[in-house]
Amino acid sequence: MNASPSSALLSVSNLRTSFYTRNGVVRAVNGVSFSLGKGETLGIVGESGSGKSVTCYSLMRLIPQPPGKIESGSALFDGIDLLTAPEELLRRIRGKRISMIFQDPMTSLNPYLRIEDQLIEPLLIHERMPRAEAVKRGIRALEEVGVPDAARRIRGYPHEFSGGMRQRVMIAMALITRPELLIADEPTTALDVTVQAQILELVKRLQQELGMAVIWITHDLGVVAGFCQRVLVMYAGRIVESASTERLFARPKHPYTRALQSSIPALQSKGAELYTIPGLPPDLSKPLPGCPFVPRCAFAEEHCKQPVELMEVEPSHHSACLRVQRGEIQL
Amino acid sequence: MAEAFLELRDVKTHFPVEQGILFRRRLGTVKAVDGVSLALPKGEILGLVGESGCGKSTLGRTIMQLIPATSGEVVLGGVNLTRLSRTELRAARSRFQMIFQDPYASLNPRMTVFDALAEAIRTHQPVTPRQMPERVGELMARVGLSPRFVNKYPHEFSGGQRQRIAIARALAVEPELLIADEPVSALDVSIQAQIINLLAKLSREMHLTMIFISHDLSVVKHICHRIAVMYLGRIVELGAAADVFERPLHPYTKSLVSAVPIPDPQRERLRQRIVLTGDPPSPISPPSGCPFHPRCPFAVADCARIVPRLEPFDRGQEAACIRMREINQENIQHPTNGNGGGLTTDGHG
Amino acid sequence: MSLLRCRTVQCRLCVLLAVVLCAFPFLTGCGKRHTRVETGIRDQILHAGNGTDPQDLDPHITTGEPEHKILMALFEGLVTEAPDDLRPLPGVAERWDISEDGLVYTFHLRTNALWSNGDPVTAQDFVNSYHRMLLPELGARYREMLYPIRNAEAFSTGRITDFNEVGAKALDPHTLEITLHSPVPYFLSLIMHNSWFPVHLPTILKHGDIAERANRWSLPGNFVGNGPFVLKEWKVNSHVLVEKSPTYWDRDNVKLNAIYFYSTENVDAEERAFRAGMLHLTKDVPQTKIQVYQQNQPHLIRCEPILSVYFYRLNVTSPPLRDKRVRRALALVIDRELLVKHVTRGGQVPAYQLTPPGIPGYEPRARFSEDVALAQRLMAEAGYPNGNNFPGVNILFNTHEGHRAVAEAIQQMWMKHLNIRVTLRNEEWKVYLNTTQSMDYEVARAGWGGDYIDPGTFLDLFITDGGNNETGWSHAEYDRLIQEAARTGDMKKRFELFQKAEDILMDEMPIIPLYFYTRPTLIHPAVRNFYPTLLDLHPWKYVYLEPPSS
Amino acid sequence: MLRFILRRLLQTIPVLFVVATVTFFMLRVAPGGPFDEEKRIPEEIVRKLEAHYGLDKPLWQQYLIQMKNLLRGDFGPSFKYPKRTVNELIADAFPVSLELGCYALLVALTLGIVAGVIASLRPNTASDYVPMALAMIGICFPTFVTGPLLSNYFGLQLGWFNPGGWFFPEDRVLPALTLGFYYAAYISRLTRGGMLEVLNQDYIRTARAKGASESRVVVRHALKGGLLPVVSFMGPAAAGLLTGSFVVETIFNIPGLGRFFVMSAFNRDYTMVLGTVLFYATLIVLLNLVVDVILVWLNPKLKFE
Amino acid sequence: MSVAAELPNLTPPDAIEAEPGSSLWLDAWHRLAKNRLALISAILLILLAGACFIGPLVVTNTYYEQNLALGATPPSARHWLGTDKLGRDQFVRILIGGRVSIMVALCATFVSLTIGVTWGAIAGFVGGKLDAVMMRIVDILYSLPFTIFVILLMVLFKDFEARFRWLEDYGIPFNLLLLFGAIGVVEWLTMARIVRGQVMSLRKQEFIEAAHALGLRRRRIIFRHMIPNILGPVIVYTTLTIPAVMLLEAFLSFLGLGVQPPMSSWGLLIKEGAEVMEEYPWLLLFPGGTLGLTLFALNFLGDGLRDALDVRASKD
Repeated sequence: MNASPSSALLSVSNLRTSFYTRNGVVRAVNGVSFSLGKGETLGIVGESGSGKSVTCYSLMRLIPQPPGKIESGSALFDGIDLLTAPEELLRRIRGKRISMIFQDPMTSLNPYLRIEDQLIEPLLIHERMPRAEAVKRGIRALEEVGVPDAARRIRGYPHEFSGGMRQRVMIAMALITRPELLIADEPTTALDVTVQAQILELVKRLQQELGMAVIWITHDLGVVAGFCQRVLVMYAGRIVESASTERLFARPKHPYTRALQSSIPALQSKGAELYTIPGLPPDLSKPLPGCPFVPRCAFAEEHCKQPVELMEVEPSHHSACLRVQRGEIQL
Repeated sequence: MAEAFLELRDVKTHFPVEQGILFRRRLGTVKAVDGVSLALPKGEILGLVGESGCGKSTLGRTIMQLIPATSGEVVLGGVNLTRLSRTELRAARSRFQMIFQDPYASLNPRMTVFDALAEAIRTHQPVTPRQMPERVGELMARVGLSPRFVNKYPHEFSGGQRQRIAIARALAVEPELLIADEPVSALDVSIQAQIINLLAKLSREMHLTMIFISHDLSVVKHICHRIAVMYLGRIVELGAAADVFERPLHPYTKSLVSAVPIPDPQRERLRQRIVLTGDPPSPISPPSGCPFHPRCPFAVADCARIVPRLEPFDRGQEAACIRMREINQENIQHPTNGNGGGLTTDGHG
Repeated sequence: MSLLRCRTVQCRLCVLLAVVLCAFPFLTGCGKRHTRVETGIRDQILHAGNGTDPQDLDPHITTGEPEHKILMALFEGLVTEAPDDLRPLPGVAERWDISEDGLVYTFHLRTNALWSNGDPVTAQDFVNSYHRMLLPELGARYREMLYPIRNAEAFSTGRITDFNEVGAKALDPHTLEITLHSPVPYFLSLIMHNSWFPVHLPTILKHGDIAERANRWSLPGNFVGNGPFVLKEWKVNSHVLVEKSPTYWDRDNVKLNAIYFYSTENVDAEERAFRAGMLHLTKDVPQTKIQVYQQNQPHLIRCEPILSVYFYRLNVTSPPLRDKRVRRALALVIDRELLVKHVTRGGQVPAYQLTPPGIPGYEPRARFSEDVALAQRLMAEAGYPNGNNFPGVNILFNTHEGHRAVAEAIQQMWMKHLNIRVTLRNEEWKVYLNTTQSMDYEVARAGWGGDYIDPGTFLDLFITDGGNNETGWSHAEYDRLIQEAARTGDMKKRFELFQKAEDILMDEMPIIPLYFYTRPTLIHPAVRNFYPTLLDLHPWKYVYLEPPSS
Repeated sequence: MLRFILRRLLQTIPVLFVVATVTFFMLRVAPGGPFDEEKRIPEEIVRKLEAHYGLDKPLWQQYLIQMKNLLRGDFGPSFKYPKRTVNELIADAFPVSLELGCYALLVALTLGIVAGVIASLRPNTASDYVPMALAMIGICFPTFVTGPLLSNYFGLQLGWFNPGGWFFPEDRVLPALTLGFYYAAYISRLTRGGMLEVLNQDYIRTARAKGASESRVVVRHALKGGLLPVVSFMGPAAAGLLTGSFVVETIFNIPGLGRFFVMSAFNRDYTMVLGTVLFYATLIVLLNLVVDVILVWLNPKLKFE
Repeated sequence: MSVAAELPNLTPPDAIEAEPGSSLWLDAWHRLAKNRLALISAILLILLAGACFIGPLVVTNTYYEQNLALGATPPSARHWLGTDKLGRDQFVRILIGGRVSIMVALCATFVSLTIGVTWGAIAGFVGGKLDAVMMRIVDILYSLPFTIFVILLMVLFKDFEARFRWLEDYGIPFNLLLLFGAIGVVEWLTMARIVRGQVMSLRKQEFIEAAHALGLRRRRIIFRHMIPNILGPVIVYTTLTIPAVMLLEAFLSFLGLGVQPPMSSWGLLIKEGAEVMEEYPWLLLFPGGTLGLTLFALNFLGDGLRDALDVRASKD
């Protein structure tokens, strides 16, 4: 397990979140533990359905309940357990000390309200700032994230903005209260690569200025490479590998990470058949006793079907691969 | 170059735009596609790359005759598609098909895979109900789906599988031209590769001509023979895939290449990016001269005056930039190394 | 369950909802108010339900009963009704002379009779009114009421154009002479009808043409009348308000200060209004409530017979009904006692003849009696033993809860006793009128009320080709008897002729009488001088309000 | 927008024209005339009356005259109320129906939206089932049941209100509730549907992530989008409400416009039928237009097409 | 989040046998069968309908037999739901009334589903001038005076009555056909509007574009691709209108169009019951309760159907 440094801003342990659907209980997050220091940048990588988004929504208690349910675990943020804190207290943290930006900037902004009203809402809610002053802050925040002509555009509606601009608005909105932690849920997946590059640069700059911690969720290993200090790789609701970015890329310690890395088109040479991971992620409504990656794993052996835990295999490098833990394979 | 199978002759697609809440005013026309000429020999895969809003999807739909072209001609295998009547066009559609970006939206949620594929097969070929399961099975096998799922609904599949179904549907009519509109953008990285492999394989096996639309250069370079880069309704660069990716001529292409994240922390940290500022300008009122000049790190005064045309550089690579030769001198002397990174620029970042 | 936890939005919204719901009663101020009935008694203001909305207050144009009731307050004819038995009392005419042969009536008008604008009411006013009434262009529907006047019919149908030839003359401002073309023994009763009321011609001419139906003289503000009350307000679908006239000659004996005539088309609403103390009087009582009132509050309800009959017309031209035996059979198997006791339930009187009881001097003797065995024999004789071969009949009625119940009951009786197929058809009012008129029916529901107290008003209906016959029935002897009765001035002889005619009618059975109407009314005990009358007319000048002493 | 409104208004002209024409001819073909009564009147009087109102002319002439009058906005005199014109009758009765309609609308919107919102917040729980069951009862029991019920209970048993009439301010309460309940039932269902849809949207999650309280999420973020279906429904519904309800007006003895719609048809009051029908058609068209404008105003994404 | 469904990691690849699942409707039926509330509702409705059509043949009382002397009585052992004013057994009358009401509901549903959906779909799909014209026609039909129209319908077709006499032997009076006609004319209007709106928003979906690209005929696109995707609102609206139509029938009967006594319908029974609610409350309570029960069942069934047809919602 991750040793939680005493300076940890957020420390999650053994988080389990399930969805009670008509077709059974889907264990979307199944025992996730990690911690995050002040000002640290953490990447969470995984395919869709791996539980990376659910993890973060669980922290903010934004899981629709029902059908979702946080079964167990704790998430200490500055001494407050986010998972059990009273609604009132949690609300004072949400949007004030922890902010989120979401995957789809097209749908995450309220189409019926002016940018202005949405942007300054955290200020009105949390800082009880007079409206005129909040608007001024809002315009400044828009300028900070590079929205041109902010004073005019703040009066506009979301549909008048392009996707990249909307995501900037989302970022401005998330950062307007100077939060200590920003959770970014695949904020660039729906965007052009050019815009993705812009957004990455922007968040990087703002993070340095504000000194906040960032959790960056993505399915693209390439994105975290230049951005995060540490990376968690998730698969089937569990963390399968955790390491500093450099180590992870240089010496992945889990076959899944290895496979993810290989399938990135940009890394592969032209003409050759691209590397692909065979098969599909497992059905989370069925019990998965052993390593969930077994059916798709090129290194799987019969004994991989027994339960496996995340373990430190090298200093501050954790892996949940039994064969790696046993030193049977080098990746 | 072999004889063109698909030829676009100065295709323009314009939409009238009227806007305003209180008072309607005519803001002019969106020149979504503004004079595109292209020729594809049979079997070629052309990558069409550009940011959203550059008109690449509109061009795809115009070729598909889903949107009428304002002017210009789309000639497919000698048939001018823009001149066909509705009935003729419907019959001709078996020759060209399209797959769409969003695998969640492009399949009718209330039709099983079988229904969707059978419908497509039946549209252009008489197949008896007895033969149908077999035909559907073949199709599914071809795109790598187990025929066992023939009676499932789209929502029961993952994004990648859905995209396979969509591809199967497009192939059901045995088309000669396939237009793939961002077929992998909505997919996980791990799935992207599968779809790209599949398309490459199919194109080889079926001798398909294909236009592969994407915003991500790194994706198209694998599968395409040539790449056309679009900006604001026009093609600004055209050339062999490897050339365009490794030695982009146009400043816009350069920035596209540099925006691709490199999954290597060290190299990623070292490289200097050309990060474009702002959005593409509104196609309603495109900038004068070169449409890219307001965002171009290499722009000079002339760029605002002169509308550049596609000009050949070398090895069949063309670009539309008046400073093409000036800014690429350096690159010729110092070829880029590796996978498209390491591009150095005049310092704008 | 989750509704009880109250920290979420739902709960706040619930509270809001509750507040909205609870706020309503407080909007009213909640204070105990005096009801309209109470304040009415204090101020002598009568609140009366008046049935359907009055169409017009022009006595020459209106035809309906609700209008007539209001017009009785606004106008006064030559003679007026006594409040208890409707016998003729002096009205504008102080006294009158009748010639020996009963053809010339000379009315001596009182000199203090004034229009509400102060003009005296003169004999010429009456002549002018008759003139207007008879003008062909006006198209007055009830102008036939004036036809007993000599040459009135000729004038109104355009055969003569000079009104001077018509038998109505103003001998001097206060003497009116009316000459009839034949004796009309009930003439004084006839002229109480609103078609004989005088109108103030200068007012009419001030607001338009004399024959203009849309002439707005009868609207509040324009209106000039000569009755005990004057028109104050007239709001469509709401009410008509009349106030005591300061110019009426007998104003000292008028006790009411005002009357509200409310349009009460919905009888249930009217009853609720009465119960809530908003009405002193109702026009009608819901059928199902009659017994309730009779049992619990008999002092509030009156259910008195009126001069109206409910009957079924038989289309004698339709194949099965051509046979009078069939018609009689149909009539004989209806259990009228059961019908009025359990279906109509308003104290109606079973009808075994056409003319209602109560006409002074006329005791109809043509009563038949129910006889199922006879009916079955008649059917057998007609070729339908036990209903065999009978093609079946259809009962047509206009859509109304009461009519339907009666039709359903009769359907059962016919099916049960005669074993014949009976179907029912209901039609919307105007369609029903159209159907009956074009004789496109077999059996049709009908009702008829007398305009004046005389058997002729009923028996006239069934003369050959009579406008309201609608049965296709024709009988030469019957026609002769009715015509002769019309020419006969002697009451006794006349009634004898009617008796004979009614005998024929009941033998031939082109109609099946069912029952005689009653007029159920809810009436507040404070209403005085409001008597049950055969025509359901109540001269308002006598009515007043006084709280019961107990 | 002006152009949009103008174009829509222009489009209504042919609609009104066709409605007027069809109504005119339907009326003339329908059996029974304005002068039919139980006591037949002689043929020649009928002819005189017809001549008086110009009904003796050939049908096409009557039609042309009628259309000409319509163009001038003059519907002519009513047949039932010979002393009044159709315009006067409508002008007298409409304010009453309008007032009642507005109160009813208020009741319907308040109750409907509140109930719908409550139901939508926790779908498939008691707080969803209870208001929705109430709404269902509201739909099942039409005004001719609820009207007398309210009138009996609040008017007679409790004595809070008059059971009928239209004289005092409090006389508005019961009819407004009667009419309002019926529409509230539909509105609550629509609100629930709309809110459920909106509450699943990403931007609601965004609002929650900002730390907005539940009530703020509902009122500020969800309601505007969630009410769109209600707004679309309100066009024809408001036209129905504002032009009065025959049933409610008879039950409570209200001198409103609703009675004319039914009674004028029964009376074959040709001019009045035409007047009310065109009035209603115009109102529908206008209210639909208003609804469209409101929809655009509520939803900035829409533009006037 | 997408949960990959039961997919084949561990199954042998040569298992070609197709997994179960068939047409949209059969599938919907399977899902519906799992929805307990909807199933109970469906069973209730079937029982109710069965009782209405078979019940009167079985029960000893008849709907027309009167007992005038008995009059209106509250429920008793002999008359389970009491008797009406003419002493007729209300239980049988409710059953027999159900026949007409159910037929009316079916007719209205049929009309609004066929004409309304088609009309709205075509207007919304084709758009432009055709849309404007079609929607204006709807506007016109909306505003025409319904009362007059019904009266006309009745009178104009009176002459045809003789030709349809034979139908009465099967218990379908000609009048009822006219009633269906009258309902048919108005019942599809709102549906057309709703469908049009839905179709317009659907028109821009990619799978519709894909259908175009396949070269499908427009008819097929409308009926095969669009209409199945708007069934949700269509079903909900239909269940909402059914009670309104049943009550409309009472009004039409008033005009002489619906059923003729002694036959009755729920609408008529409720209307009659409303008039005597103070004296004989059971005459309102039971027909009203029956209608209410039906509506509840319809509503749950409608919701269930909508969920069942929404193939996506079935797995989340």
